[in-house]
Amino acid sequence: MPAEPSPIATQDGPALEVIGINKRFPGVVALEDVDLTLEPGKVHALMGENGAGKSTLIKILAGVYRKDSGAIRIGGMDADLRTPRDALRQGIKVVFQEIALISEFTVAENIYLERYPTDRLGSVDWSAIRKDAAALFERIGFDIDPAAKVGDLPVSQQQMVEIARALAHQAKIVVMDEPTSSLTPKEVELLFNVIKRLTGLGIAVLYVTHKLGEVFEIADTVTVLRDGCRISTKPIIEHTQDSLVQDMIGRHIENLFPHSRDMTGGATILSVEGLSTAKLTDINFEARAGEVLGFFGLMGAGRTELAKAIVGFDPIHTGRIVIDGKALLPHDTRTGVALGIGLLSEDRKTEGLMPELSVLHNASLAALRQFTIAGFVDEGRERGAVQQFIDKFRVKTPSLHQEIKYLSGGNQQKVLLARWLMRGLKVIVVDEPTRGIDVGAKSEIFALLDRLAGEGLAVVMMTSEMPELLGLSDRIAVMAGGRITTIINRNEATQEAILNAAIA
Amino acid sequence: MREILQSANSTPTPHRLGANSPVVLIVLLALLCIAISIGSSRFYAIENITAILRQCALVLIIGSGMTLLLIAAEVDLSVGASMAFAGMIAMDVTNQTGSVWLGAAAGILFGGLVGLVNAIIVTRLKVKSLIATIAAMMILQGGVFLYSRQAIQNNNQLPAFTAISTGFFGPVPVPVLIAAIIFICTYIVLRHTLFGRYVYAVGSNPQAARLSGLNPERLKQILFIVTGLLAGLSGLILASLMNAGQPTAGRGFELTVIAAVILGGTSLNGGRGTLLGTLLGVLILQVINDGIIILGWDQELQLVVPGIVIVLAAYLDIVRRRAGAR
Amino acid sequence: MQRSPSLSATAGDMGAVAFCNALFRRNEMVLLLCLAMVIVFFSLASGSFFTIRNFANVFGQASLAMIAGIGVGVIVLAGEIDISIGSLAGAAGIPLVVIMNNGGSLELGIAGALALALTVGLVNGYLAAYLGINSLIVTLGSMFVIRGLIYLYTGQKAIPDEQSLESFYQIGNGRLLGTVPYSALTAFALLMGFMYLMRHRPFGRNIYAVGGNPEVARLAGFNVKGIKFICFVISAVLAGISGILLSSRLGSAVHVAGLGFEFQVVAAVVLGGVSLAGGVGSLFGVALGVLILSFLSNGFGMLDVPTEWQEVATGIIIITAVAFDEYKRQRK
Amino acid sequence: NMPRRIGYVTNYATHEWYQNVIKGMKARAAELGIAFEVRDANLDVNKEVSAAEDFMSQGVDVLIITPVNEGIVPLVRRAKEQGIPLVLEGSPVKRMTTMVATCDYDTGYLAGVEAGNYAMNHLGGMAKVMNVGLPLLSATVLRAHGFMDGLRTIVPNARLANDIDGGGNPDTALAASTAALARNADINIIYGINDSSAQGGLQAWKASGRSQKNLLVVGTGGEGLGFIHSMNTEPAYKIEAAMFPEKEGFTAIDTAVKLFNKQSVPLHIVSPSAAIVGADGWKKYYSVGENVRTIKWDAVNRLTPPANCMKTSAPF
Ligand SMILES: Nc1ncnc2c1ncn2[C@@H]1O[C@H](COP(=O)(O)OP(=O)(O)OP(=O)(O)O)[C@@H](O)[C@H]1O
Ligand SMILES: Nc1ncnc2c1ncn2[C@@H]1O[C@H](COP(=O)(O)OP(=O)(O)OP(=O)(O)O)[C@@H](O)[C@H]1O
Ligand SMILES: [Mg+2]
Ligand SMILES: [Mg+2]
Repeated sequence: MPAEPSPIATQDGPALEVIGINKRFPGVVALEDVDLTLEPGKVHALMGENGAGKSTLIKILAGVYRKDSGAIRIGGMDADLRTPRDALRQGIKVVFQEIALISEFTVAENIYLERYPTDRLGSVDWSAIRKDAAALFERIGFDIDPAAKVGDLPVSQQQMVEIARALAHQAKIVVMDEPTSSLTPKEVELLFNVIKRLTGLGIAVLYVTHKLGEVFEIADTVTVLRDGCRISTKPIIEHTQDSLVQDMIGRHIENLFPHSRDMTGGATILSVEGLSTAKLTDINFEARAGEVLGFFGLMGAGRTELAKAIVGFDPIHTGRIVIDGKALLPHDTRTGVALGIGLLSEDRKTEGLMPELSVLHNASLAALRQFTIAGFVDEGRERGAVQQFIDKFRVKTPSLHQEIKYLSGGNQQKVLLARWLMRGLKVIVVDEPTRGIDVGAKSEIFALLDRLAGEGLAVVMMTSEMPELLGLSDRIAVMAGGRITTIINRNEATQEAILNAAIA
Repeated sequence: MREILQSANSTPTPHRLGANSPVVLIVLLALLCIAISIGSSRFYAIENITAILRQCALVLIIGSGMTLLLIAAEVDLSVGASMAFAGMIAMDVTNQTGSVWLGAAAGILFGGLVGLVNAIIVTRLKVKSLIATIAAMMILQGGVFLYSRQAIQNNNQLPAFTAISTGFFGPVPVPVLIAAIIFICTYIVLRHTLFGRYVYAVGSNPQAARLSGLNPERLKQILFIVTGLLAGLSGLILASLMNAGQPTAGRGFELTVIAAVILGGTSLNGGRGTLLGTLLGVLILQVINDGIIILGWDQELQLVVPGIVIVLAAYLDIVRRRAGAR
Repeated sequence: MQRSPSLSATAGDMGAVAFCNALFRRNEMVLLLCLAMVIVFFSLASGSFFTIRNFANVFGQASLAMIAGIGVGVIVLAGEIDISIGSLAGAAGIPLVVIMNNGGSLELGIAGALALALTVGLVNGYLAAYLGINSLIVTLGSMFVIRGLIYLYTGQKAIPDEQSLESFYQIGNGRLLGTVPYSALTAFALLMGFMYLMRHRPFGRNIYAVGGNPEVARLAGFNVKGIKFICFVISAVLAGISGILLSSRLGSAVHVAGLGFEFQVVAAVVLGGVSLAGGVGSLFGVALGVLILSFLSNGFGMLDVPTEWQEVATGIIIITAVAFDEYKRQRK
Repeated sequence: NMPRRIGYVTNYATHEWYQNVIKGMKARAAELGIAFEVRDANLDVNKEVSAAEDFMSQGVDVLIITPVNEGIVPLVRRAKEQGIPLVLEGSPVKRMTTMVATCDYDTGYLAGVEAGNYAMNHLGGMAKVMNVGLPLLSATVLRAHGFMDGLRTIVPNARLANDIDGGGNPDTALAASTAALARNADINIIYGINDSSAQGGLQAWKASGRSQKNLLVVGTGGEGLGFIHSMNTEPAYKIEAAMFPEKEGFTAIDTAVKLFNKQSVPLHIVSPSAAIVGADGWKKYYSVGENVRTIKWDAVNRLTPPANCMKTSAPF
């Protein structure tokens, strides 16, 4: 790798070519004859439904998976990417969906993880690391303390560190797998500036996202995958939102945000009175049967804290949570679930999935009691019920017995949603329910949430997506700094008013 | 075309072979039995089989509890020391009260108490169970001598006390019967009940389990106590076998149990494992032990051979799982 | 807990108060304090404790666990574990003594012992790192196998050193100026070397990274298997060195030498604040853990505390220390 | 001229044998007005060396050690270099000055002779032996050899049918004996190299459902209460090769005093042993109260040990 930053000597021709790549997993064809060409200095977006094979393709480029067949050329030369190290040597830097940092190390050390600057003796040159990291952040305008421990930073800042790392390594090709899924709008803007800087240096960028808006903002070209096959590759200017969605899911989405309900709502089901925790102060609100109550806030506003507190997952200092007239025991998820409140966590991996267990057992966990006779599980009934949900949500899995860790992110999310829906709830709290989910599934989940509200549930939705918030909520609560700053009805809500309340 | 091969989707198989299939172990066990019986005709003698089963019983009783604990991603290394202490107490109380029932109850309850303390240290003080139970092992090993420096003999020579281990129920030795009952119960609980499912869930992801309305701490506490009770029961049987409470009994027993459970394919990281595997693991290790003596080999091999078998079985498990994942 | 050196370096710029605060938050400081308390307590309780001779004794006695502890510390920091070290330390004496008994020099004997340790390390490392078998299982297996082979080879007897080489006696029993045991100097030199490695060499940092998050390390292009493999070799070789000193101290290759040594060392490593999950802790902490346990055992002896109470007390101390660590972490 | 302080590093303080050795030492030291301290190696020779080191730096006048094994040779040298007299108890090592111990071979031999007599009278002159042994220690191997040799003086065709490693503790002995009995149950004498081994062997016999009618069990050591209890309650447990740990401790202190006064002592000071026969045999040497036994010094002192053992393991 070159030691000093300099624009990549752009030779003519593509930076990277993927030719006819195939990859199978047991029971799944993840990629079939996929071609892809990245041009230097251009942003190439990769889109597709959940499970379309995007992450698989990226992992092959990163040297994590090996392709079954096909070829990869970098700068016109055949490249053999057997390990992540090979990929890095060839100038491919991948920013993964999951944060890939050592949380015990400082920010600065993480940035130089792959290749420490050393002194004459070959010892790690700590002062150079610190200075270089500070200089790098200054250059790209990130406001992060290089001496902070990564584990102490919020997820969004960790993401920024990841991206800074790509810059520090003189990559020729930068691949990003859903980098904005936990960034604030401001940070997204920063990221886009960084991407422009990258392309300015002649770096080729492969950008994976589920957010249509972003694609139109930064991509030059879009490739769409569906079920492991390349459906189309076009310059972005030839696409409209509709045509893109059509390519991705093979149909039109008439109305992403169905709103079929009477907005007046019913009786109060959930009421939260004077709730305070370490991060929250004096939270009061009610959620009614048949409504979607949306919570908006900037990153760190405290929505996740609130969600965890009201289902009894986190301890609370003061306050009362009442569900359908009965008070929840604080810090006790069992009464919560028994009273009919459940949380779909934003953090799938650590608070949702049971990785070693099958799709079946993951899905039925919360509702399992319903399928028991004197403590014994009636496996036939259980399977039948889960199968229904799997079919209804169109979860892609080779079998009910597949370990859930092998499913794509979106499909995992659907299974986790099924976990709650199988157990008739009164209040469902969903935290960033569509994080990492494709438009098709998104519309299905929206329809589902809408229908659930229609059936008399109270849906409490924490989200950072403005369209989602405006499209689905009946009322909108805005949080800032651990407080609710305002609660407004949807028909009174404007984007501006909400953002103002969020900054307050 | 690339539609997912949804075959299994429509044909639900109740107990899926493959991921957890014990084929390797069954083959291994069969090979061992054949090889040993070729070497010595005494291997299949009723008496030898009874002896093997009686040895298995002790390991299997604790192993049943330990399997559940390991699936729930915890471990208990204090069982060996707890056994010795429980045996001493059982014998002592029997001597004091003249009642074998009271003695047995005291021994078993003591085991349960140790389990409870382990549970509290692990779930409340959040000390990793590996460390907590090593420390508990040290404390018990020291403590047992503070309780009594001498072995406690069956002073009243109550035959009922020795009958716990040497009696027969029909053709079946009592300890084997006890082990069988415990094994079947834990098997059914783990395989077919809500509780069993929760054990896997908690072992796989305790946070997610809690969000789903489970109480992982409570469940782990129950498992520690159950394992403790079973260690107490094993201690009682061992004391009965020796007709005395011996303070040094059961040293290293924890490693035997864990070796058997691991051999049975239970993951040290939680979320994965079966009791059938444990049963096979116990059988294999005891058959090896017995075979070495039956064949008149150097008894030092009782360390070497199981050492190799454990590593080999773990390796074969990896190979099989990889093959299954292809 | 372990902070990266870059952070502790910046601590120098802060004011004195802030500096102390930063230090006292660190695990090593707490351990150092514990060690000081142990020493003060026994000095007050027993007249013969606080003497140069006694301290020299303790450092000499601690050196075996210290050397092996460095190796176990490295392997635990890499996210694996090695419990075969006790058997290996016992085994290392055999080639050493047998070679000398057959007329070989001490150097040749040591080479033989190290070759044995290296072999075990290579095998453990291959099985655990490359074949991917859980390291607890692998080293549990090799712990059994090595001990069994020792018994088979020795017929369960000690092999005495028949040549009575003076140099062999000196490496484990000799003292610099009649005071400082050579074994303590060896341990200190190794500790310094490995502390430098773990803090300031890229390879040491890679070990932390691999232990902290192997998946991340792999994605960062590290040869995770290779690094773990080398850590197994390091751990085995250090256990071998510890075994060489042990056999000199015992003047023979003793078949039961090192029985239970692994528990002792792992306990010290954990007491020293190294997380069994990997990636967290420091070798300085390990050294303090070893010293605390050694001073405790020495002091208990001075006070005539019976063994059984010592065992109970050690168990309680370990639980308390780890629980306190956990409490601190959660409060943060 | 009395030493002020004597330090004793024992092999395994939690074992009844050593507790009774310590009891004998304490009693004698108290009688002579010597300060006496004990440390326990807990079967770890490295720990033993450390404990002895600590004693030396604390300045004891005489050191007594029960070697865990031969690993204390360098320590013997260091004690010499520092001029600290050293008495070994139990087993010898190279370069030692003196050792107080029973003769393992002779002890087994005496019991063997008695076992032979018993076999002639009660077992129809047949002797098929299972040795619940401990190959780990040369001393225990010698006991078994002595037993067989003594037995053969009476029953010339006595046969060692099963020779197993019982680990010296009751549960391992039980497990190993169980398997060995399944292999070959054609035995009528169980010999245990210590009391736990004998008990483990007997329990395995009982667990296999056999009667004790035509069986003889011989234990070794007379370590604590266990053998007394067994002789009282188990019909087959008829003979004990007693080694009187209290006496050994007593003699060790006396030897320490002699060394301190630079008197010359033999390399091996033999402590007496005897074969105790029958349920009432033990009453000659011991009385038993509430969980303690008391040695009858007169009877034990009347035993005159030989000056030299018939066989020893020490090649020096
Ligand atoms: N290690 C694996 N083993 C088995 N199947 C796998 C594995 N990894 C991915 N798959 C399967 O391959 C297919 C493609 O998955 P991939 O993760 O590439 O999808 P994706 O396009 O990134 O989806 P998402 O948008 O949800 O992240 C899915 O059906 C998934 O279940
Ligand atoms: N496990 C975690 N590790 C590190 N930082 C975290 C973690 N959980 C939450 N945070 C960070 O703590 C801050 C407050 O969290 P909280 O989740 O309550 O806010 P939020 O409004 O829900 O924001 P978010 O959209 O990040 O969930 C956020 O910046 C969040 O990223
Ligand atoms: Mg993906
Ligand atoms: Mg959130």
